Amino acid sequence: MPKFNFASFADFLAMGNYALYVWLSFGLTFVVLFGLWFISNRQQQQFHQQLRVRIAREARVRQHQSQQPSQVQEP
Amino acid sequence: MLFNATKLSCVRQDRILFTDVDIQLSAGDILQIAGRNGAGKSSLLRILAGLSEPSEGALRFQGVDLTKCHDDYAANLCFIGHLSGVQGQLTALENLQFWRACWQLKPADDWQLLATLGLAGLEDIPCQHLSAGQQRRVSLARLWLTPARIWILDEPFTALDQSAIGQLQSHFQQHCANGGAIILTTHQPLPMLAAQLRQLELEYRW
Amino acid sequence: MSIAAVFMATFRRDLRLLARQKSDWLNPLFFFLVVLSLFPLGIGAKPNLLREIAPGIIWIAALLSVLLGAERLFKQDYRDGVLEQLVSARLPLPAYVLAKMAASWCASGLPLIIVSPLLALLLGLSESAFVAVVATLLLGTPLLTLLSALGAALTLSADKGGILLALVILPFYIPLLIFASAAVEQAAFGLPYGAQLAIIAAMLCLALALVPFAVFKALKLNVG
Amino acid sequence: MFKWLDPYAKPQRLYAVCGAWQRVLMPMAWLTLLIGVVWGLGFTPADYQQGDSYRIIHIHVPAAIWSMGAYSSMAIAAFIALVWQIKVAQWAIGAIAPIGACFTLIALFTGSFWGKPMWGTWWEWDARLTSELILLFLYVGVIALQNAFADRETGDKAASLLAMVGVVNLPIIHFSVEWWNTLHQGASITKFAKPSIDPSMLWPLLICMLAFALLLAALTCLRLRTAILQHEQHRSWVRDLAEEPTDAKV
Repeated sequence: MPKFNFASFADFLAMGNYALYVWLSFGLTFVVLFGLWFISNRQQQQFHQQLRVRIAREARVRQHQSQQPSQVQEP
Repeated sequence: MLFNATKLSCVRQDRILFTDVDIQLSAGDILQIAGRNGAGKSSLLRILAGLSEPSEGALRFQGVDLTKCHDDYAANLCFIGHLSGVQGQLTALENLQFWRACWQLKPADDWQLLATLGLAGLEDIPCQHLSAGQQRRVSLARLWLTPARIWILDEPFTALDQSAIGQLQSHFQQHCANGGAIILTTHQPLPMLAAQLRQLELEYRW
Repeated sequence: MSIAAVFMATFRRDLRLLARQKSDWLNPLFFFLVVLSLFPLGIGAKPNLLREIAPGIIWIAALLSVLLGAERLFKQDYRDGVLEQLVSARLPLPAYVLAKMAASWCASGLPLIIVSPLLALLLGLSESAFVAVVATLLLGTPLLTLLSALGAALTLSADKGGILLALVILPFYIPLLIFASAAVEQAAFGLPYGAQLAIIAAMLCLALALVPFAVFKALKLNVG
Repeated sequence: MFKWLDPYAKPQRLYAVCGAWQRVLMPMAWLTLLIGVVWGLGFTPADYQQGDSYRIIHIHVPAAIWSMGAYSSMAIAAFIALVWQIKVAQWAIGAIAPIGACFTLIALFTGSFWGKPMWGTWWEWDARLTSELILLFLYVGVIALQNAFADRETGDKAASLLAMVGVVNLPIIHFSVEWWNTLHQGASITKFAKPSIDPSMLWPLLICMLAFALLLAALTCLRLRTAILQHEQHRSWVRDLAEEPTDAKV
């Protein structure tokens, strides 16, 4: 196992005084990747939800049509 | 059997317009596709004209599957959809010349034809200045020139006056008499064509 | 032979339309001149500065003016239903596409070349640089027309066509922009620019081979 | 010809296969990424020249490589869809494009952060960064074109056509930008030299590359499942699926 390169955790955070660049780029990368995963997942949930709404609407239409005597078919 | 389609189904923007539509068309037939607005009549015509792919189903022209005889079918087809196909900036004559050059139709007396269609005196005005009914006549003028045996017409009678409707129906009769076939959609009653007329009802699916 | 028939019919019709509607080719031309004169106003009219950025300005303005004219390429035929007729009658669409591109080049490419002496005046171009500008325009504008025709065909039935067309097709203009302005820059220093012209010609040949087929596919897709 | 391709052509079958792959790949991808990052950040020696700022390489290089990789896989899917008329492959375009765009975005800002200590500016018209920027424009073009049509089917077809045209243009753009860079970039500003990778640094980099590959595959499976559902929502199997609560919570 390669040894831990930094003397202390504080050095690790300082990252040889490039802390801003290193942590900013790694942080942003994770934000972007996690955001992409989260949005993709939410899109799937939203689709299922929209489909349920649509099925309910069709049921309502069918039920409404069956109640009324079927209208005279237009020419 | 000039043309038949089996088990056609079409989905547009995630909505099923129609499924399992079968069509048989033999020489001399006129098939009217009826149905409420939004029932998919135009989509069905576009599929029959080979413009768009059906989700399922097969089309056969003279027994041969359409995918194998594209050009043969196209040569025998004249499709006039909602869009008139008439270019606004060109005059009626130039429009006819353009179509004759593209389809390589045999030369005919355009002036005489446009006159019979009631467009005397309007032949050399840009079509955008003509009324909707007159533009419709210019677009329908192709039916007098085309050698095609199958005509697929989407609402051909819209914006036409009584005399033009009568003239068009008699031309349809003549076309069917010498072995042609027509598929059309219209909300007009067609008294003169009752003999050969068959109906296909597309019901509106939610 | 219906390929030649469709090509000639479409080409002759388009030229007649261009003659009738002068605005179709005058507007992009004036746009080109206006954009060109914006740069000195914006960046300052120091002669040597202008001469240095002249190649880039000319080509960016040319590119935008061809793009401007591109949107109407197939729109009118699509709305009138002419495209629908051509596809339903199985007429050779590539012939129609080539004729439209040729006519569109006459409308947007040719005027740029005709007006290029005026650029030499406006931007104080040297003699050799001006020759290079004309050479690159001769080779480059057909490529611009081909690519913009592809963009126009792809975004034909899209609702917000204009901006989308620019967004989709501008990245493909970049190689041409790089080599064309480089050629003019080389010429300004009196250096040979044959290599750049050769690369532009190569790109043009590649586009001539591939783009008409892609445009044909895009049109069928939009009409279907 | 490709008989083994057929079972995947049926949307319902592909939906199930993608689900299975996604459940395996997603956790593996995140785990590999974590290992690679921690290893690269903490357990490798600093670069003698660039100090610790070079550690950004563990994100920048895989993202740049896989941004190109995603675009070419999009073009391959488009080619399959065109040649074998497999509709499902066309839907994959819409699934992969946003992922590729995110990878390009990551490659862009990590590249600029990495170059900042060297160049002193946040953005430098370096050949590779410029090519990445143009690749981002290509992705934006594909995504915008795909959503521009009322009919989902037309949008997918247009996007796949653009992807194929784009992949032909990628080398041309790359070559011309490289050439343009040498023209305008005097030798004075050293291009940020890739540090000589000695073995101890190589391993975490390879792991991160694998992690990005797994992530691309897993996210594609996830997004492709959504695309399949959207395209097949009139089918009965999708409607039955909507009745019962959503299964995979991955």
